[in-house]
Amino acid sequence: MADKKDPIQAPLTDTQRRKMLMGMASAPALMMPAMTWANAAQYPTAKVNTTKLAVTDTEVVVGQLHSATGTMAISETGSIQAEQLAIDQINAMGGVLGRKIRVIKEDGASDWPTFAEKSKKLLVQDHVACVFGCWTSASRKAVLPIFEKENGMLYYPTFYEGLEQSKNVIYTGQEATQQILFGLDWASKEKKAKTFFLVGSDYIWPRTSMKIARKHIEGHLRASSVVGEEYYPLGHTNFNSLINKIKLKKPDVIFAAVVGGSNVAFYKQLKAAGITASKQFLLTISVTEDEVLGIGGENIAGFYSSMKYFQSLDNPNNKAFVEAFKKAYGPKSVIGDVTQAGYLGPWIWKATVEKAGSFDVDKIAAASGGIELKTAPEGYVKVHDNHHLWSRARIGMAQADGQFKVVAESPELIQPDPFPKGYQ
Amino acid sequence: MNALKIWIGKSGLGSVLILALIILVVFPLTMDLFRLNLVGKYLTYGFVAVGLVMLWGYGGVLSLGQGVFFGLGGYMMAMFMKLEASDPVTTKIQSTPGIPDFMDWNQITELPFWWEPFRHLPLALIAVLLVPTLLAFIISYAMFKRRVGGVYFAIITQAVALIMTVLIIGQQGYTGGVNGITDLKTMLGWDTREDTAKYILYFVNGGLLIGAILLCRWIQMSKLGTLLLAMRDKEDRVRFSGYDVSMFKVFAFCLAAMLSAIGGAMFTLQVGFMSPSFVGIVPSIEMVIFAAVGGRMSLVGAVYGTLLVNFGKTYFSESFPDLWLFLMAALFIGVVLAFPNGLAGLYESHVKPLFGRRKAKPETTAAPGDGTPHTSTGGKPLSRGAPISGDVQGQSA
Amino acid sequence: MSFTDITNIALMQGFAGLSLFAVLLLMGLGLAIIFGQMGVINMAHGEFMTIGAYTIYMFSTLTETYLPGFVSAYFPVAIIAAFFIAFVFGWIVEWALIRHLYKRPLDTLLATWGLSLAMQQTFRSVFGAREVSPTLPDWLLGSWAPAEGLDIPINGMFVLGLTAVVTGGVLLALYRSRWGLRVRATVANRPMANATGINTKRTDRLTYAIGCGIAGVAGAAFTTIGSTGPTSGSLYIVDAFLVVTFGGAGSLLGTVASAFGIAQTQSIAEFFLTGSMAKVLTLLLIVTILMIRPQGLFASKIRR
Amino acid sequence: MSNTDFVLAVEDLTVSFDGFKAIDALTLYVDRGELRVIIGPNGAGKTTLLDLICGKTRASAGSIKFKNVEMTKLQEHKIVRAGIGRKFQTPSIYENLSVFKNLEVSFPRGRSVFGALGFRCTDEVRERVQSVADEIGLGDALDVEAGLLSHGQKQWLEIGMLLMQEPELLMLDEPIAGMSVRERELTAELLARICKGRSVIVIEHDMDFVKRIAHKVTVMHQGKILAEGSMDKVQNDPKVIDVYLGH
Repeated sequence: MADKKDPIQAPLTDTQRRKMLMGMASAPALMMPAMTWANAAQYPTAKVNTTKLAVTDTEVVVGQLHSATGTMAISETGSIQAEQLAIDQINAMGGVLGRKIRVIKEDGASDWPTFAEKSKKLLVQDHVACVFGCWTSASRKAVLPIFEKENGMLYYPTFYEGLEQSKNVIYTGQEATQQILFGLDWASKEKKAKTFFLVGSDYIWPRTSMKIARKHIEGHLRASSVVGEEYYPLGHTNFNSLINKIKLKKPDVIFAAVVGGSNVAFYKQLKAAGITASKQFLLTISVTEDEVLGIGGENIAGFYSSMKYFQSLDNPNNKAFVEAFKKAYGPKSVIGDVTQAGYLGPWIWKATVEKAGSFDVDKIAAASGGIELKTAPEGYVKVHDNHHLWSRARIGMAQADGQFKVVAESPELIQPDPFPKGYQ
Repeated sequence: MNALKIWIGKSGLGSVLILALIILVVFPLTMDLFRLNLVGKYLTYGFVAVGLVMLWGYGGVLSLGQGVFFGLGGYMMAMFMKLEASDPVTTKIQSTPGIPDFMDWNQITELPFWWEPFRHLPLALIAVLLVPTLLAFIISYAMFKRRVGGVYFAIITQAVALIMTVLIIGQQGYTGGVNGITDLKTMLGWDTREDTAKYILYFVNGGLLIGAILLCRWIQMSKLGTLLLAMRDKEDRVRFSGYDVSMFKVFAFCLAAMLSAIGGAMFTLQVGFMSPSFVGIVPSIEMVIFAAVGGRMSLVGAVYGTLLVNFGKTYFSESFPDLWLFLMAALFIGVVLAFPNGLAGLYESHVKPLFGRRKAKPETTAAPGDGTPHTSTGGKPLSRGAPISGDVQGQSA
Repeated sequence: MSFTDITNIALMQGFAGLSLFAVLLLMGLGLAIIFGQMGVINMAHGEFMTIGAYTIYMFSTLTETYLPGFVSAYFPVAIIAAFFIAFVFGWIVEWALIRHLYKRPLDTLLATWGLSLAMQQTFRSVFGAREVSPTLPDWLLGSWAPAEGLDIPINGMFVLGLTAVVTGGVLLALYRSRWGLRVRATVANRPMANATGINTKRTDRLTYAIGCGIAGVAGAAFTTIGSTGPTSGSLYIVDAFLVVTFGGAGSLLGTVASAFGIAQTQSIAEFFLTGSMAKVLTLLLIVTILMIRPQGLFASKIRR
Repeated sequence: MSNTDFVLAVEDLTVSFDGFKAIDALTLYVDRGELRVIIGPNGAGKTTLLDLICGKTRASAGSIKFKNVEMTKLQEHKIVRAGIGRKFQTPSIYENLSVFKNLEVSFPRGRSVFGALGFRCTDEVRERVQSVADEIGLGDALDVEAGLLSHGQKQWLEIGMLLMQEPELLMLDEPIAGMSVRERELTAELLARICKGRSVIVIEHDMDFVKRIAHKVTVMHQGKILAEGSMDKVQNDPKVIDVYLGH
C-alpha cells in the first residue's frame, strides 16, 4: 500500500522527488529543535498499542481520507499534499516513537457515503492509528458516528461551522467564531463599516457562519445592520441578479462565504459588474490562495479574506514550510489556510503520541488538550481541551499575483469556542 | 416432486435459489462483518436495480430518477430514527432540546408538523412505502397519459431528481441540507450499530431482496408481465386490444419506485445516515448502470451487476486510485457496446450453450421462445428489441 | 434611492436576464443539434465544454510564455481553436462510440456517461485536480459604464455577441448549406436520404462533431464568467438538457425560446426570491409545463 | 344529428395536420352486419379515417358515433372496449410470443392492471382460443412462435386477435397484402364468415378481392367521399373513373 503511487505525486519526476527529500532533510532541525530521538525499543509495541491498532515494532499505519476525484478534489488536493509532506518529514526525522509512518490513502470521491464507507474500512479493516482527512462539513458529519463508534481518531483540517465537539476528532482549522468575529470587528473599526450584505453558498457552514455574523453585527457592533442575506445552491454559476440586489442595497461590506465552482463565477461576475476593490469593500471567509488559483488574482485583487494563515506570513517556521512545500510540489504551488491546517495534523498527532507514550486512541484523546506546537507555520498553536486549536485571526488583502498581504492580525491567540453563547 | 421441478425450471426459480444461497449462506460464511456490511449496503442498491429491470427491461421505460425514490425511502426511515435519537436528554445542549440537531442549528424551535408522524414506527414504515409510490404515481400518470416516453421521460425524471436535490439542500432546516440526516443510532431502542444488529439487518435485507425478486418474477409470469413485454414491442397493438397502456407503465414505475424506497430504508438502517447525494442525477444514473451491467432483462442478473460494479468500484479505488475512474468508464462503455444484455446476456449466449439444452415438454402457458436459440448475441441492436433473454427464458435448462 | 438608481438596476437586471439567456442558449445549442437532429443523448456535453475551457487556458499560458505581446489578441484565436479541438474529438468519439448506438438512443446516454467520467479523469491527470485561471485579455474584463451607477458587464456582452454569431451561424448552416440540407433530409427520413445518395453516416459524424465543436466554443466563452476545472462541465449539463427538452427536440427555434423563458424566469425570480427558491421555482415551472406539453414548447404536430 | 340505427355514424369529420386537411368534412354511415370496403388512391385519407375512428388520431372537428355513443373524446382503449377492433396495415402481432399467447393476451378479461395480475388461463379461455384459432386456420399452430408464421398467417393471427375481443365493428387495413392467391381465397371466406353478426370495414386495393367481398364500396379522394354504393355503381361513376380507376 505504501508504495502505491499517490495521484498527487504521480506527475513528479525523479529529480523532483529527490529535491523533495532534500527539502525534508532540512526539516528536522527546524521543526523540532528540542526533539529527542525516540527509538522503538524504548516503547515496546505491547505497551504503546493495547487496542490492536496497526502498529508494529517498526511501523505505524495511518489513514488519509480525502477526495482525489470529483468536485471536491479541487479543494482537497492541498490538504492531501500538506499531510503527505508532514508525514514524509516526520519519517525523515525517524518517525513516531521510533516507528515509520505508513499511509493508506483512500479516495472519498466527493461523495459522503463513500467517505463513510472508506472511513469504516480504514478503522475496521486496516486498524489505522489515526486518520487525516475530510474537508466538507458533510463528509465530516458522515464519518463522525463511525469514528465515535469504532473509536478512531480524525484530524480534520478545514475551518468549519462549529457546533460540534468530539473526543474522536481534533479540529486543526478554525471554528466559526475564530474566523468571523475578528474580521467583523476589524471591518467595523478600521473600515467604519455599518451595513453588511451576507452572501453564501447554501449549506450548513455558510449558514451557521452568517448566523454568527448577523448576531455579532446586530448585537456587538455599534449602529450596524445586515441589509441583505442570500444563499445560492452549490454549483450556482450565475450571480448577476444577486449583484444587482447588492447594488440596490449599497452595503458598506459584502461578507461572502461562497464556495467551490460558484466562487470563481461570483468574483468574475462581480468584477464584470464594476464591483471592484476601488469601489466596494468585500470581506470573505472562503477564499484562500488555493481558490485564487481558479478565480484569478486580477479578479479578486484588493478584496479581503479572513483566515488564520496566509502563505505570505513572515516567520521562520513558515519560510521553511513554504520552501519544503514548493520543493515537493513545484515552485508554482500555493498554500492556503486549510493546506496549512492539514500540515498541522500529523505534527500534532506526533506530539500527542509522544506525550501520551502510546498510540491508543483513548490516551491520545485525553492527552491532546494542552499540546503545543511552536513550529507551526502559522506560529504558535495550542490544542484546547475541546480539541480545537487556539489560533490567531488574520486579515489578508488579495494581490494580483494570487498572494495575500496581511493587513491585520489578532493580538492574542483566540480561544476556540465551538458552542458560542449568544450566537446560537 | 416432479411437478415442482418443472415449475421451478419454468419460472426460472433455480437461479433465484442460487442467488439466495449466495446472499444468505455463502457471503455470511465467508466474509467478515465489515465486508458483509458492505455487501448489505450494495444489496440495497439491488432493490433499485431489480425495479429497473421491471421498468426498463420489461416496461421499456428508462428512468434516470430512481435515486429520488431510494432517497425518499431512506429519508423517511432516517426521520424516524433521527427523532428517536433526538430525545430531550441527549439533545439538552441545544437551545431547543428534543428536536433534531440540524433544526436547532437552523434556528428552528419547533418540530414541523409533517415530522410528527415519524415519531411512530408503523406510520414511518407506511410512509416509506407510500410516499415514494404516490410521488411516482403523480409523475408517471401525468407523463404516460400524455404519451411521454423514451428519452423525454428519462430527461424529465432527471429534472425531478434535480429539483428534489435542490429542495432538500435548500430546506436544510427541515431536511438536514447537504449533510443529510446523520448520526442515527437506534430503532425502538434497538441499537442498529451493534454487531448482532448488523447481522440481523443483513439477513432481513437479503430476505427482502429475494422476496422482491420473487414478487417481480410472479408479476413477470402473470398476464401483466406478458403485456409489459408486448407493450414494449407493439404498444399500439396492446392499446388497440383494449388495454390502457399508460396505466401499465404507471404500475411498472410505481413498482420500481416502491422497491427503490425499500432499498433506501434498508440503506439507512444499515449505514446509519441518509444524504441528498443519493437523490441526485449521478447516483440515479449509476443505478441504471448496475442494471445494465447485470442485464436489463434479468432480475437475478441485476443483483449480480450491482454487486459487481460496487465491488469493482471499491476494489479499483483502493488498488488503482488514479485509474479507477478510467476502469469504471471502460466498464460502462464496454457493457453498452459489447454486451447490451449484460452479464445475463453473456451467460445466455456463451455459458448456457455449453451445458446443452435440456428441452422441457412444450407447454402452452410457458414463456415463448421455447428452447430456440436466443438472439442475444452481442452488439446487434436486434437483441435488445428481443424481449427474451436472461431468466425470462422458461424452458431451456 | 433615486429614480435613476431604480432605472439603472432595472436596466442591469434586464441585461442579467439577457446574459443568462445567452449562456443557456450557448450551452444548449450544441446539445440541441446532437439531441434534436440525431436523437443522441450526449452526457459528455459538459466535458466537451471543458475541452474548450482548457483550450483557452493552454492558449493563455502559451501566449504569456512565448508571445507576451499578444495577450490581448489570443482570445478570438483560442475560441476558434476550441471549436476545432472539440470538433476533432467529437469526430473521433462518434467514430469509436456513437455510431454503434444509433438504434439505441438510451444506451448512448450510458456510454457517453462513461465517456464523461473518463474525460474528467483525463483533465485531472493532465491539468491537475485544482482549478486553473486563464489570463483573460484586459478588454474582456470589467464593465462598460455608460452612466453613473450603470455597469454593463463586458464579458456578458461578449457572450451575448458570441451566442448571436454562433446561433446565426448554425441556423444559416442548417437551412442554407448542403450539410444542413443533408441533416434535415436524414432527420426526416433516413432510408430515403440514404437512397438519394446522401452519406448519412458521414452526415451523422459531421453533425455530432459540429455539436461538440459548439460545446467547445461555449466552454471557451464561459471562462470569462465561470470556473475552469476538471469538473466544471458538470455544472452545466443538466441546465443544458433542460433547455433543449423544454424547447422541444428538433426545433432550434424552440431551444432559443426555451433558453429565453428559463433565463428570464430564473433571473427575475432570483431578484425577488432567495437563490435556492428561485432555482426550485424555475425547475418546477419547467416540469409542470412539460407535463402539460410533453413534446416541448415547439414541436410540429404530425400523424403519429 | 339525432340518433340513428347505424352501427357507425361519422359526420362532418375533419382533421388537419399543420393546415393540411387529411380528412375534410367527411360523412359516412355503416349498417349493422355490413361489410364495407373503402378504396381510393394513395393519400386519399383511408388509413387516417380508421385512425380517427379508433382514436389513434384525434379529430379536429365532427363526430363519430358508435351505436349512438360519441367516440371522438374517448381514449383508445375505451373505444376498443366499446366494441371497435382495428387491424393495422402491417401485421401487428407479438412476434416473440406463441400463437396461443397472442390470442390469450387479446382475451377481453383482466384488462386493468390488477385484473391482469390476477388473470388465470381458465378452460373457458383455452376453449375460446382454440375455437378462434380453428377459425383462422391456425388451430394446429398454437405453440408456434408468432414470428415464425408466414406473412399471410400473421395477417390471420391479427384478425384472430381481434375476434378474441368479439368486436361489433371490425376495421381491417389491407388484410390481404402479401398473401398468395390461395390465402386470398381463404381470407375472403373468413371475412364472409366473420361479418355475420358484426360490421366490418375493409381498406383494400385489390379490385377483384373487393368485388368478391364488398356489400358496399366507398371511394375516397383527398379526404372526401367521392362515391358510394355497390361495386358496379361505383365502377361506372365517371368521377371515380377519372381519379382512380381510369388511371
